[in-house]
Order: sequence, then structure tokens, then C-alpha cells
Amino acid sequence: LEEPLIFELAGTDTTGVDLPEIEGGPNRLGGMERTAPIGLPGLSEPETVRHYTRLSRQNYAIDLGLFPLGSCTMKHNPRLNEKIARMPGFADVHPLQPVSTVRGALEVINELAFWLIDLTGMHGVAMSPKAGAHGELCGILCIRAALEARGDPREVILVPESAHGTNPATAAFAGYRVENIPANADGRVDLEALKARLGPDVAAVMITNPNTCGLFERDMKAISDAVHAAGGFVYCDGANFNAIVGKIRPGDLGVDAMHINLHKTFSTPHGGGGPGSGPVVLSEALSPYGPLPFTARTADGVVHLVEEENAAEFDHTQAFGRMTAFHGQMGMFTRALAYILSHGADGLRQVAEDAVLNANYILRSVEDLLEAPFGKSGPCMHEALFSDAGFSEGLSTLDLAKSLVDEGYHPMTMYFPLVVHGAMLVEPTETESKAGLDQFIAALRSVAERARAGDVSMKQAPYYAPRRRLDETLAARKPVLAWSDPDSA
Amino acid sequence: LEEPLIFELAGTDTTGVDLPEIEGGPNRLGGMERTAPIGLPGLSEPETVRHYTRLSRQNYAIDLGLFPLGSCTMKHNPRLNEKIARMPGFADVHPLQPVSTVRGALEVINELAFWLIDLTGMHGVAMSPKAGAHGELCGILCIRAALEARGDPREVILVPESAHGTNPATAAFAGYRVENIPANADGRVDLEALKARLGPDVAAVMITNPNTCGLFERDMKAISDAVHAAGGFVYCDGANFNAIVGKIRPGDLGVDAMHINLHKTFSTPHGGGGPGSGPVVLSEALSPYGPLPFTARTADGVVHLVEEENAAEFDHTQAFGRMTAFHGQMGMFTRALAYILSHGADGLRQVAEDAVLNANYILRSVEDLLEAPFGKSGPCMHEALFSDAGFSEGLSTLDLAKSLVDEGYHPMTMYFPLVVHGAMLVEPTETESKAGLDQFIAALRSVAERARAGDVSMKQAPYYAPRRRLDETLAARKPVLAWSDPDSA
Amino acid sequence: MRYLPLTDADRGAMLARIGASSIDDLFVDVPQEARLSGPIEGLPLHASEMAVEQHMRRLSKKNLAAADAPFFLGAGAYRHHVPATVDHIIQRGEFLTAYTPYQPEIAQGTLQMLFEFQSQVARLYGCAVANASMYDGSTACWEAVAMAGRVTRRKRVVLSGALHPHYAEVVRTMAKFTDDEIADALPSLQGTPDNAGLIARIDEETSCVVVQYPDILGRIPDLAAIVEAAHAKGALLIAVNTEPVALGAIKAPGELGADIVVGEGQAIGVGLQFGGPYLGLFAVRDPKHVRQMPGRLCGETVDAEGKRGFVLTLSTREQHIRREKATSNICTNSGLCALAFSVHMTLLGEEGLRRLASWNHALACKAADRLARVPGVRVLNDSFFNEFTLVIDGDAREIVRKLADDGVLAGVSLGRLYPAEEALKGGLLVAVTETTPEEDIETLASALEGALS
Amino acid sequence: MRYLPLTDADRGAMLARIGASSIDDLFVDVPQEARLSGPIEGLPLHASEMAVEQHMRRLSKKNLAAADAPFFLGAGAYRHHVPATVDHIIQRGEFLTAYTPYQPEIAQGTLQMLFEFQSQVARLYGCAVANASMYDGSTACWEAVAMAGRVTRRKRVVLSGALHPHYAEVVRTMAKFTDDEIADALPSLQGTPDNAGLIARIDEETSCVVVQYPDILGRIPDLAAIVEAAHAKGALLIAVNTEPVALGAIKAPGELGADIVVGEGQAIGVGLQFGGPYLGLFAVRDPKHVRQMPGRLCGETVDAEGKRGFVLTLSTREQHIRREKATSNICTNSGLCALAFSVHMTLLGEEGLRRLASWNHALACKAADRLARVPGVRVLNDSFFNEFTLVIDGDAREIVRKLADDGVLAGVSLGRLYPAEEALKGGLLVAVTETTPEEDIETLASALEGALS
Repeated sequence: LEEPLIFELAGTDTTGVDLPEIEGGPNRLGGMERTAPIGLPGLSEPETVRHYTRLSRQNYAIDLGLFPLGSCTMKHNPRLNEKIARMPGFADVHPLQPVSTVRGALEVINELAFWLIDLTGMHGVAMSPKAGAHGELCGILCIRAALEARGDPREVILVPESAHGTNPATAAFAGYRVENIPANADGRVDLEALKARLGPDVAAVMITNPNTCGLFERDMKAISDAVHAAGGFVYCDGANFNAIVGKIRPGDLGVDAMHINLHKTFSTPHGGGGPGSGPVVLSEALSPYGPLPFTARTADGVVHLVEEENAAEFDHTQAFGRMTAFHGQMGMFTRALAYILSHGADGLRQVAEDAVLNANYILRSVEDLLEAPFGKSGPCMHEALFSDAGFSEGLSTLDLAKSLVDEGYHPMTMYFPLVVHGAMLVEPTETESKAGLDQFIAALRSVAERARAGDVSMKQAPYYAPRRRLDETLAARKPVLAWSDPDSA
Repeated sequence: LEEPLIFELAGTDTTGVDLPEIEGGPNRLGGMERTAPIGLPGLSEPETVRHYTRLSRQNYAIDLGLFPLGSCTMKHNPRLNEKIARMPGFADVHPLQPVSTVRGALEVINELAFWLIDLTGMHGVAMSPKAGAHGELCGILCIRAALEARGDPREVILVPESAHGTNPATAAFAGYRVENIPANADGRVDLEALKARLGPDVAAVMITNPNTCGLFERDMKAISDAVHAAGGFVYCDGANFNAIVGKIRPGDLGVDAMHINLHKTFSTPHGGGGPGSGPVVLSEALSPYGPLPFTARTADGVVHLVEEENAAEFDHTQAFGRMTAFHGQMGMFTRALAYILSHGADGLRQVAEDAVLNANYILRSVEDLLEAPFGKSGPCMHEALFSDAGFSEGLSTLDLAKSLVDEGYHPMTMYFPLVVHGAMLVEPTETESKAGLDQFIAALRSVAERARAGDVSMKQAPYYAPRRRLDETLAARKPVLAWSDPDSA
Repeated sequence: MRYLPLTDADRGAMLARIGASSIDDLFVDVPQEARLSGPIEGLPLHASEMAVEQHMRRLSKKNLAAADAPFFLGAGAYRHHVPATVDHIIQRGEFLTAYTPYQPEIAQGTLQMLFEFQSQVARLYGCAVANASMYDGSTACWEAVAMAGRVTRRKRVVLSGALHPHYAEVVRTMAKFTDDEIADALPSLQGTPDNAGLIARIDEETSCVVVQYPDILGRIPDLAAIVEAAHAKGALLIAVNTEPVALGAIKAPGELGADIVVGEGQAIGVGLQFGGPYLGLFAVRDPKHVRQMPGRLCGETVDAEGKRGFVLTLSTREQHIRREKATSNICTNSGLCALAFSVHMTLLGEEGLRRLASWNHALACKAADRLARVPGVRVLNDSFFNEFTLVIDGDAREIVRKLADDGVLAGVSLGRLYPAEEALKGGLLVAVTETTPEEDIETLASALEGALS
Repeated sequence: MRYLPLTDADRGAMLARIGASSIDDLFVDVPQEARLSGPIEGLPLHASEMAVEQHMRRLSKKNLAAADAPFFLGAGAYRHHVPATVDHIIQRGEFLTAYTPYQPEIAQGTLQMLFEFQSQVARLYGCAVANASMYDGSTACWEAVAMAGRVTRRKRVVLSGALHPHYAEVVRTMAKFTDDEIADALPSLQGTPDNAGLIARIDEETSCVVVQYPDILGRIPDLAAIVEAAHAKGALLIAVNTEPVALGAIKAPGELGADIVVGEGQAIGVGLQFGGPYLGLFAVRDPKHVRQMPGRLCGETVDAEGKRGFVLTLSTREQHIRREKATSNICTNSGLCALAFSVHMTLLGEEGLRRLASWNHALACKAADRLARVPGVRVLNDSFFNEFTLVIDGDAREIVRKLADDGVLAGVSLGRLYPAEEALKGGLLVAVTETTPEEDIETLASALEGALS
């Protein structure tokens, strides 16, 4: 059975709520009454539940199986955290309530901030960014504010070839010119090339570590030292922090700013595309420029909300501004804090170890069939990178990925990083069992063998998904982005 | 992917909880320490969530589509009711807390009791029975207690042919001899045959109204009068109360006892087989014999818990005993009360009307293809009854039902009531939309046409379910009722 | 009406297809005088979701939730921490809104779960086979008594004096109508259960002996001795357990020779819920007794393609087939509670269950030691798991009520359970689980000191 | 560790396959001095689910939940009743634990939902196309400003003085780094918005005019006049809405000619949540602007068998394709909040939304009338929907704090929003929704009377 659209299921005169009908009479809407039809269909509760339940079953999800999207970190979402986020004291609190009535909320933010600072070995943290990309922007804006404060505006940000697409987008948004730094043969930043490019025009280097080839940047400390020596700052993309959490502190490697995707490392649910949360940890040099609002605990144990009004009391007059209306993603903070407290310092360390172990297990279990371009560059971290070298002519990474769908799995990240041809980035995360990995490895080996053997049926995969391959070109060429009533056309 | 058993997924040394390990040392277990292995596998939380999520997807459910099981009343389960049942003041309260700390819980029971009495036009209600069959037993035990109290023990209970299987089982359990009463040609109790059988040995008549042919027993009042005149009681099986709730009060028809399936009429979820709840409304003659405990509101508005201890204060010394340890299905009471308050007296009436309308709509939309044995006996009530007359040789009701699975529907009730050959009992309930019914009717017509035409492929249906037809004979002949480790065999 | 999808236009169109001119035409078989002409008077009309939620919340706030007070109640219902995953899973629409799995091809989710549940219960109880659940422990207990009657064809039932009095009352109530003879007794306030007295009551007419383990006073009887005595007279031994967590610490009744093991499963996964819905567990040690068992059974089989699958089986014992010859009239069971139990037990596993049991016992030992130091209080039990009996100078029931007024839920007094028995009125059952913070033990001790001084 | 399935035996076997002798071998690329030898000091170790839940519950109880007090806060975040169905659906694992739908064949659930969501938002806003959501209203507002710059290739941004000050501050902050010029102003305490003053600030360099509707003081500006003025100078009109329920009662900004309509969707389906996650809505009136829009878009297409399906489309605007030339750096959005909004809106439908809006307005009118009778209080607004401004003799911020101590959450003072502005300190924003019982209005009135006397 195909599920129709809500617009095809009901008209605008039905509803799934029971509300009183207020008779007309005078109003105070300033003459702006909405009189024309709006066109919003209303479904009864039974129809609504069924519509969305049926739709949901056309999705793949972590709850159904391994979701090996490299760099996306699809790990199990603990159900406790959902329960906690719904406690009325967190869910039913207004962001502008008097501070005396939200002490617990401020404590949550402050407690999480404390953990993030300690786990990263940094000095401060900006909690309000709403997602990873927003956090990146926050970090770069801190850098720009710091440079401007010392009267040394610079123009260039260096970004490695393998960076996340958000990195250059962010740098450009903040008004910088972006220059690439090449990778060396083993998949890491070319230290010498970087050093050669450093100079008084370089505001910062944006580095992802572990990098998007799944490798740890061995020279991280040397890079940081060189950048600092040249008067620049080091921005670290923290999307892969889950590989090292509890094992390595970025602050020890000279990082000045790093965003942390709470929805990756600390397992707040992705929800089909968000919400995320991207707090940014900051070095001592950058902390004064972090945005408002934030929380601060004074010696008496009281947690304060620091906003424009009282920033001076907390010696924070250099804040570069405000990134969002309120205090950040409270719903994600409660979940992330619950996750962190559940694991503790020992459990988080184990998270990193198991994530890395699982990825290496996959890497070594399939590299005889799938080319691992940096397989000789040392162990991978939390994700294993493969290329399409060895595929039979005419078959692509896309075909392998879609064939994996027929094996019952979500595909890995494809064609990223760009430095590898036909890249496939596999991140199992720490919440997969060995038995689950073995089953996945068998499936991956099976499709890899078919790709090598030139099984052309792969070009039409998937066969067993709710839909066959979808025509993305048509969608872009003739965009249909909202429903319109065929009867009124 | 096939989902293994938990016993195949994990050993007994793993766990999905983090609990402290208490070191040995002295205990006070009286020398009964359990030392031998127990054999219970433990799964981490991610594995657990995935296991049960995957299993769940092999089920059909109301949330996925129409569930037309006659006499089972599979209607939408409002989500509000789930939320309410989980309020800590209901979910986290012990049944033996001092009464001063559970006033709200007692009020819920009392408020629901008040509605049940009013909706049925009866005198009292026993709230503690745990399910419909348990309620039936309660009602029959009230009758037996009342007869014994007047020194007139009787031996026989009359049950119509079309009764639910629980009716004779219950009567037999309570020590009665069961005798059938035939139906007349139009599918109703044969009033004359009944009258002829009445006498001083008949303790009660158990009648289902609307009956299991989906018809209203027109002669109900005459039956009651005749039974009462002969010194017996009238028990009404209330499983079909949803067809008349808010429209007709069984008390007005002379009923002495009727259980109400809260999980049918008042929409508490079936949960794959329970829990249910079966309060029994009682006439003035039977009320004194209702079991303990129950609630009573005194003139001062206080709701009291009446147990063995204070039964005398509430003039209830003739209670026949106690049917269960505590106070009944509180979790079902909160849901049922929320359902009742949501609908109100007007909405409940609409429930009955829409349930009957939907059933008649199906009856009249397919009776040209599916034989309706009592189609001429007047409108049906909440369910439409069909027979296999007209099927091609060799095809059965079972084949049609399993073919309906391939159309995306749960089958109707089959081979019940027994009075009709190859019976199919279809109950859509009031929570289906017209569009949904039309789609179902089209599917039903399609399989009916195939059955008439003799499409032998139906004998192997279903084809598109998680499993093909299962071998029930094998299961019964060589019962495997628990997992055993093949390695230890 | 938010739950009713039909519009008036739909209703009109449908009546037209049916050939009726009004809804009332469809109720034509109901005598006119029995038809109400409008909504029943004196009852409120429909209400918004918000209004209903507010009303119910107001009622819920009139109860003192266990989480909001020092809490020590047990006596057949125990408060344990239930992992959030359990509730998440039982709210999956596919489990919550499914019917009894009579169509196995599209109910494998429920069926496989039940098969796993049966296997877990059988192992927990040390038995061969468990069924797919009963209403609750008390009704399971009665069903066991009835089954023993079918197996032994005898009518005399010997109840231990330390069987939960509500369970005993359910048995007595049912027996009134089945002409079984019930030999029961009261518990005696001794540190060790009176096995000898119980054994003395068993005779050649006895169909079964019913023993609670741990018993109503929290003591752990040595079942093996009673089993031997019962079997010597040809009677079955029915063991009743109301705290399944205990079986992570003490031997399984089946191991000790009990023939039928029944109990309340609420402590694992289900929660307190003011007494229901709960979860009746029912298992037999000897597979030959399976066909006399009440309730549903799920069994393994294969489908037409040879794939493993599960079905409800041996239904020839059940009422919808056997009608008046059924083993029981039970129809609905506690499927969703069985799921909750099974999910929680799967999360625990043997390792978790044993740790949980050890922790409960250790805390209970601490509590017993602390409370024994309260003047005027002594601990009765020689043995216990997570619940024990205090004997107090005074009326424990009054003290419980008084402490409740001060916000301490002190336990269950024997006076509440046996209101007529003067000799028991000093008894107070105190249960301690992993949910009991150690400071609450101190709070209880102080409160008792205050109340007794 | 309950979330980590590997056992030590597994780890050993896996290391063996990898050919490593220890986990540390896998971290060999990390300089030895950067590797911590054990758990970070000073931080607690892992904790049971129960312990974490208890800790978080303790913190949650230190907050005063809106349900537990008379509550009148708005100012960009509104409290409405959210049907229980909404939360049930967003907790379906298939929605909750799915990723951004990059693999459309196995993500049709999320994609169809997003297509429906986009269609609902477009209709609500009176626009042609809406995107699949932004972080929140304030960031959506900034993205609209940036988009207007791309469309008009101008750099001057005119902000209405009655734009939410946090939104204005976000725009100012971002503009610092993009060299946009921001012309802003303060709100004036008048009953009707100062359209003339705003229009006077528009010039030939202006890329866009940003107007909130209803505005921060609750007044409903006549957008049409400003649209006309903006278009006359070649500028775009950006309308900002922070209370979508209002659009069930007042004309859609798109109907009135706004070019870009952005807003906060939190009021429908999402809840208060102390400010986040919220739901940024973004729509354009003219389809030709679609390719300049930020954020994800879901579009209709067909699969290889011709069946209708949905995909993310026009991704050439996005950062993962365009890198430094992207329309925005936005990546994650508010997918799950969009689902909550869409489910709630589906339950409401047009009929429900209009009723809800009428009810809100009627209650707010009652509240305004009642509060106007409090001595020392006047109602500023000539027009409003469900929120209006009181002007009080005294410091409203102090009064709000004082009333909070008495358990009344009286509203948002302008002093909280504009701490530096003496002229605004008597202002108090009061929001009234269907969740406000009428008796709470009386409570607020009495409390204000008490505080002002």
C-alpha cells in the first residue's frame, strides 16, 4: 500500500483536535483578519497515527541496524536520555523565566560545560551554537574577533583538501579567503607545505583530527606550534572527537577552538536531520571572545546566566556578540549530559577505544577485497576508508552502496573525502556488537566481490527497498517543492 | 534479515545494565543461595532496542491499518491515554499504601465506576476483574451467591449456540451444567425455545447482545422478563457493548450482570494479548454479592476503599469473596476514564452510531459477492457476518483470510460464530475513515471474487507476509515451548 | 471528535449506499422504548485533550508517588528501577496496538517475544515449560490449584500459613464454587517458617500444597523438605513467588522439586501501578503436565518454506476450542506486561539479575541491622531476601498511618493484611530494593524512633 | 557498560584479526605524550541508569515548570498544548534515529514528511516554497538577511525597531563579519507600530527591510504599506513571525507581499524547552528565489519504476557540494522538530488552527481587559493577537522577579530584553494562550495589584 500525502487524505474542514468554536464579534487584530483559505488539511488522530507510523516504516534507522555513515557517527541513542529531556523541569521551562526559577537548567548547562572543558583540556566553552556548522562559525568568529582585537586582521584561512564541506563554507562566510593545503601520500596534512604557506596573512588553519581519511594527524602538535609561531590560530573540526574522547585532549595538541557535535560524540539523536548542537571549546587566548549568553559558576556554587547586561561582572566584555536568540539546545544538553554521566570518564575512554577497534576490525576484514588507499598508513581511527579501485569497469561506488541496501544495510558515506576516488567511508561506532560487525562484513564482502566480478545487476540496485533508484535529476530540473492541488491546476 | 532469539544473540555473562558488583561475604538467605547457572542471556541496550524494534516490525497492528476482527473490537488507542497512565501519581503508587496517600487513585476508580453504572443503567459495579473472562466469572459467581443466599441453588445455565467460548467455560467453572439454546432462522435467540426450557433448575441465561451474529436481540426485554419470572438471572456478555454505548442501557432491558471489556469498548490497548480489564455492572438484586475490594463515595465526597475489614460499614457483608490480590487494573482504569471523558456522553453515542454505520456500510458494499446469511434479518450492529457459501469448491474461509493478508490487511475473525458455515465476522469499528473503508472494501471484493472464481493460488497465501503459512500441526504434535541450547543437546 | 474520522458528509454518503435514511434506521431492531433519544443526562459532554489531561493530572497529584517519599512497601508488589528502554519498546505501536497473535504470519513479533518470555520464565523458575502469562500472581496461584486438582483428581488443598493472605483469599473464594476443600492457617511470628506444622497437614486426600517462597513475612522456607513430604503423599507442590528478583539470589523452586511454580512478575519491568495490570507467571517442572496447563502457549514450528516461526499452540486446552471443557476460562492475558518483563530481563541477563539481587539483599541487610537498633523494634526473620518483618511494641498499622502523614511510606503492616488478628498487629513488613537510598533507611529509623518514643 | 556491546573476549578476538597486540597499538599515531594513561582525573566514573536519572531529576526539580505556576511568558517562545500523539510519533525509532535522508530509497518516511512540512509552512506563510527547516527563528532571520544581500547585491539592512532584540542582535553580530550595514532602532512605546519612521529609513542602498509580525510588543503592523515602500526602492521585505498560531487569525505575510518570510515554529508541536531545540521556518513568496534559499529542500520525483518518491534536491546550493560558494554553511537542521510541527499541524488542520487562534485571541482580550483595570497599569496595544504590552508605573523587571518569588510567572519585562533602556523599563509583555486558565488571569491581576500598591 502506498501512503498518500496528508493533502490527499483530508480536506481543510476536518480536524484531529477538539477545540471550542469562538463565535465572531469584535476582535483586536487591527483589521488584519485572515479571510482567504489557508489550505491546511486536518486528520483525525487515528488517521494521523497511521499516516506517520506507515511513513516511518519506509525509513532505515539505527534502531533497525548498523548505519555505517562515515563522519556522521550514527551510534545508539540511549532511551534514558529521551526520558530525561522530557522531564517537565527541562521541557516545560521558558528561556526568559527569571533566573531564580531556572537554576537547575543553568546547572545542567554549566555541568555539561565543565565536562566538555575537562575532556578537551581547553579553557572555556561557548554553549549556544545550534549545530556543528554553527559551532564552526562561532569558532572562526572568535578567531576573527581575537585578531581584530589585537589589530591584526588577516585574510586567509588554510583548509586541508579533505576537510568537511562546511569548513570552507564557514571560513568564506566569516569573510576569509580559503586556501587548500595538500595531503601527503599517506593521507595526512603535508606539514612542510603547510609551514611553507604560513605567514602574516594567515588567520587560522582549520584541521579535522582525526581527519576525514580516518587517520590521526600525527603532526598535530607541530602544526599547532608552527601556526602559533606565525601568529595564527588552530581550529579543529571536532566532528570526529568520538574517536579520541577520554583518550586524548585536543588542548594538549595546541588547538585553539573546536566545536563538538553533541549529536555525534555524545549521542543525541539525529532525528532525520537534526536538531544538533555544536558547543565550541576555546583556548585561553580565544575564551574572552566567546559569544553570549553563557553560564558561570561563582565560588559560592551559584550558577549565573551571563548575558549582555552582566557580561562586565564576569569580565567578558569582549564577546563577539550573540549567535542565537536564547541559550542553545537545552534539549540536547540534557541528553548529552545524561550520556556523559552514564559513561563517566572511564566509559568515554572505552567509547573511543571500541569505536577505533570496530573500525580497524572492518578495515582489516575487507581490505583484501576493497582497496584501502591508506591501509598502510597505520591503524585507522573510528572510520575506515576505501576506494573503488578494483571494481569492474562500469560499476561505481554508488552501485556498491545501493547494493548494500539490498543486503539490509544503510550505505556508508560515498565520494567523501574528495581526495580518494570513489571513496567509501565506513564508521561502525562503538555501539555495534562483534556479531553485528561480522554480519555486516559478510555483506560488504559479498557486494565487493560482485563489484569486482562485474555483476551488472548492481547498476539497478536497490531492488528490495521501499523505492527503486530515484530520479534526482528530474527533481532538480523541474523542482516540485510543495504540494499543489491537481484539481485546481 | 532474520532476527535470532535472544538466546542466540548473547551469553549469560553480558548485561545491558550497570549495577555494582557486591562482593561475597555473609548473607541471610537461609542457605538457599542459587549456585547453578540460570541460563538467562543479557544484551546491551543497543542490541536490545534493535532486537525488539526488528521483532515489532513483523507484527500487524491498528497503527498500521484496519484490523477488522469481529468481536475483538480493534479500534484506535488514543495516545493521550498512554501519557496519563504513566503519570507518576498513577504509575508509581503501591496498592497497599495508606488510603490517605492514594485518594486520587480511589477517585479514578470511583469516577469510572460512576460512568459505567450510568452508561449501563445498572446499580453497582465490581471493578476488580482482570479481563472479560474474569468479569464473566465474577458475574456468574454473583448469581450463584445470590441464589445460594436465598437457599435456591440451581444447576443449569443456558447459553445460546452463538456464544463466545468463554461463556460455557465460565459457567462450567462455576459449577453449572451448560445447556445450549438454539437460534432461530434470522440469527437470534429462539425466544419460544428459551421459554420452554426455563424452570426452577435454571440459574441464569447468558446472552450476548448485540449477539455474535452482529444482530441486536430484539426480544431481550421479553427474555429477561421470562427468566426473571422463572427465578433466574440474566447475564449479558458485554463484549459488544461498543455497538450500543450511549444509545441503549442494558439495565433498561432487564440485565442483571454484564462485564465490560475496557479494552474493547473503551479502547485500552490490546497489547498483543492483554492486559484487559473486565468490570462487571450489577443489578440491584446482585449488587450485594459483588466481590471485594471496591470503592465507595460517601456524602462528604470522600472516596473510601472497601475491603474485608470495613465491608460492614458499607453494608456489604454478603460479598462472595475476592477475585484478585489488589484493586483491579488501575492502568486500564486511567486509560478508560480518559477515553470516556474525552468522548463524553455525546461522543460515546457517536461511537456507537459510527461503529454501526461502518459495519453496515461494509455489509451492504460486499453482500453481492460474499454471502451474508443474516443480511435479510435487518441492519447489523457493529459487525457484519458472512459465510463461505458461494466459494469455489476447495477454497475456504481460511484461504480468503490469508489472501487478505497479501492485500495488506489483518483478516477478519474466522469460523466464528459456529452457527454459520465458514463464518467471517468483520468489525471495522468507529475509528476508520470512509476512505479507509472504501480501500478495504475494494480489497475484500477482490479476494471474494477470486474465491468465487476458484483461484487456487489462494491456498498458498499469504505470499507477502513475514512468514508463509505456518505448520500449526507440527507445533502441537511435537511441542517446542522453550528454547534449549542445541550445543548442549 | 478527534478520534472519529467520519464527517457528516461521509455519514450521509454511507447511509445512502446502505439504503437507510438515518442512523436511527440502523437501530430499528432495538425496541423504541429502549433507545435513548439523546446523550445520557447528567454526564458531561466531550472534552479537549488538554482538559482531560488537566483533570487526570489533578487526580494524579492527590496520590503520593513512591518516588516522592521514603518508600518501604512490598508484600507482593515491589518497586524496582525499570530501564527507559522497556517503556520505549512497549509503546511501539506494533506491540501496543496488536491483537492476540491468532494470525501468526503477521504476528511473529509478538510470538517470538512470547517464546523468548516463556523460555526466560522457565529458566528463572527452574522449570521445563512456562506459559505466555496469566492476569497476575494471585489468579495464577488459583489456576495452579485448579490444575493440581485436574492432575491428581483430589479436592483437598493445603495452604501454607505464610501464603500472601490475598492469594489465600482468592483461592478460598474460587474454591467456594468448585467444592474444593481448603486447609489454611495463619502465619506465626517466628524467625523460621513452620515446615513441620505444614507437613503435618498433608494427607492422602491432598491435591496440592501451596507454599510461598520467600513467604509473606520475607522468610525463605526450605522447599525441598516440603516437596518430599508432599510427593510422599501423592500431592503436588505449588511454589508461589511474588518477588522474581529474589530468584537471582536463591535457588529456583523447580530446582527444589516444586511441581508447579507460579508468581507475580510485576517486579521486573512492570512497575507498581496501584496493583494492576500485573503479570502472572506460570510454569511446570515436568513437561508431561503441559497439557493440563491453563493459559496460552507459544511454540516453535516452520512455515511452508521451512523457515522457523512461532505459533500459539496446544489451543485444544483453551476455551475458544473446548468451551465448557477448557482448562480455564482465561482468554486475555498480560501480553504487554510479558513484553515489559522480557525486555527488562533481556537487559539484565543472568549477570545483571544476580547483581541486582545481591545489591537488594545487601541493602536489606543494612536496613535490618539499622532498624533492629531502634528501641522497641526487633527483626523477626532468620532469613530473608529484600523484605523482612519488624515486630514492634504497639500497633504497626497506626504507626504506618502516622508516618504516612509525615511523608514516610514505612511498609505494610500485618494489621492491613490481617485486620482481624490481634496477635499480628505488631508486625511490619519492610522491603528494601535498589531504589531505596541509604539515607531513606536512616529516615525510616528516625521516624520509627520518634513514633515509638 | 550498558551501551557498549563488546566483551573483553570479543576485543581480544578482534585485535587478533587486526594483528594488534593491544588497543594501544591502534593509537600508535598519537604521540605518546598526548595519550592519557587512564580516565581523566577529577571526573566521575560510569553510573547506573538509575543514578543518572536521579541526578537529572534533582536538577530538573530546581526549575519551576510552566505547568506548575500561572504562566504568561512569550516574547518569541509560546506555550501551547501539544497533543500526546506528537511525542509518540517523534519517538518512533525510525524517525528519531535516522540520519539526514541522503539515501532516498530507504528514507521516504522522512522525505515525504519533509515535503508535507514544506507544503504546510508555505501555505501557512502564504508563500510559494518553504525549506526543510533552519535552526531557529533568529538564525533563519539572519539567513534571510544574507539571502536578500545575494538577491539584491546590496549591503544595507533596515531593521524595524520592533524586531525581537535577540534576533536583531544575531543579525548585528553576523553583519560584523560580513560588512553588512545594519540600520536598527529601538521600539517606541506606542499603541501602533511606527511604519512611517521605518519607511523613512529605506533607501536605494537597502537590500532588505526586516519587520516582525506581530511585533515584539505584540502589535500587528500593516505589512502591506511597508512592502510597497520597500519594493519602490528595490529592497526586499523580510517578515519575521515568532508565533505561528497567530497566522490562523491574521493574514499571511506572503499574502501581504513579503518576499521572504521567516519565523520560529516552536509554538506548534515543539514546546518551550528552555530555548532549544527550536524550529526555524523559511519561505519565499516568489519561486524564482528558490535557488538563493539556504537550507535543505525536499522535492518530488519518480523512481525507476515510475512511482512517486521524494529526494533532497537543489543541493548544488549547499555546502557539501559548493564548499566556500554555498548559500549558507547550514548542515544539520531541525528535522525532528519539523516532524513535531508537521504532526501537530496535521492534527489541527485549517479548522483546528483557526479555532485555536480564535481561542487564544479571545482569552488574550479578556486578559487585556482585566489587567487594564489594575491601578497603575495600562495596556499599550491598539492591536494584538495573544500577547500585548502592559505599561506599568515602576520597574517591570523588579515586579516580574518579585512575582516569581511568589510563584507567578508574570511575563517578560522589556527590562530583561533591553536592559540598557530606561525608557522601556515600565514595559511588560504578557502572553495568553489556550493553556492559560481564566483563574490564572485573575491571579496575575491580583498579584500585580499587590505589587503595585
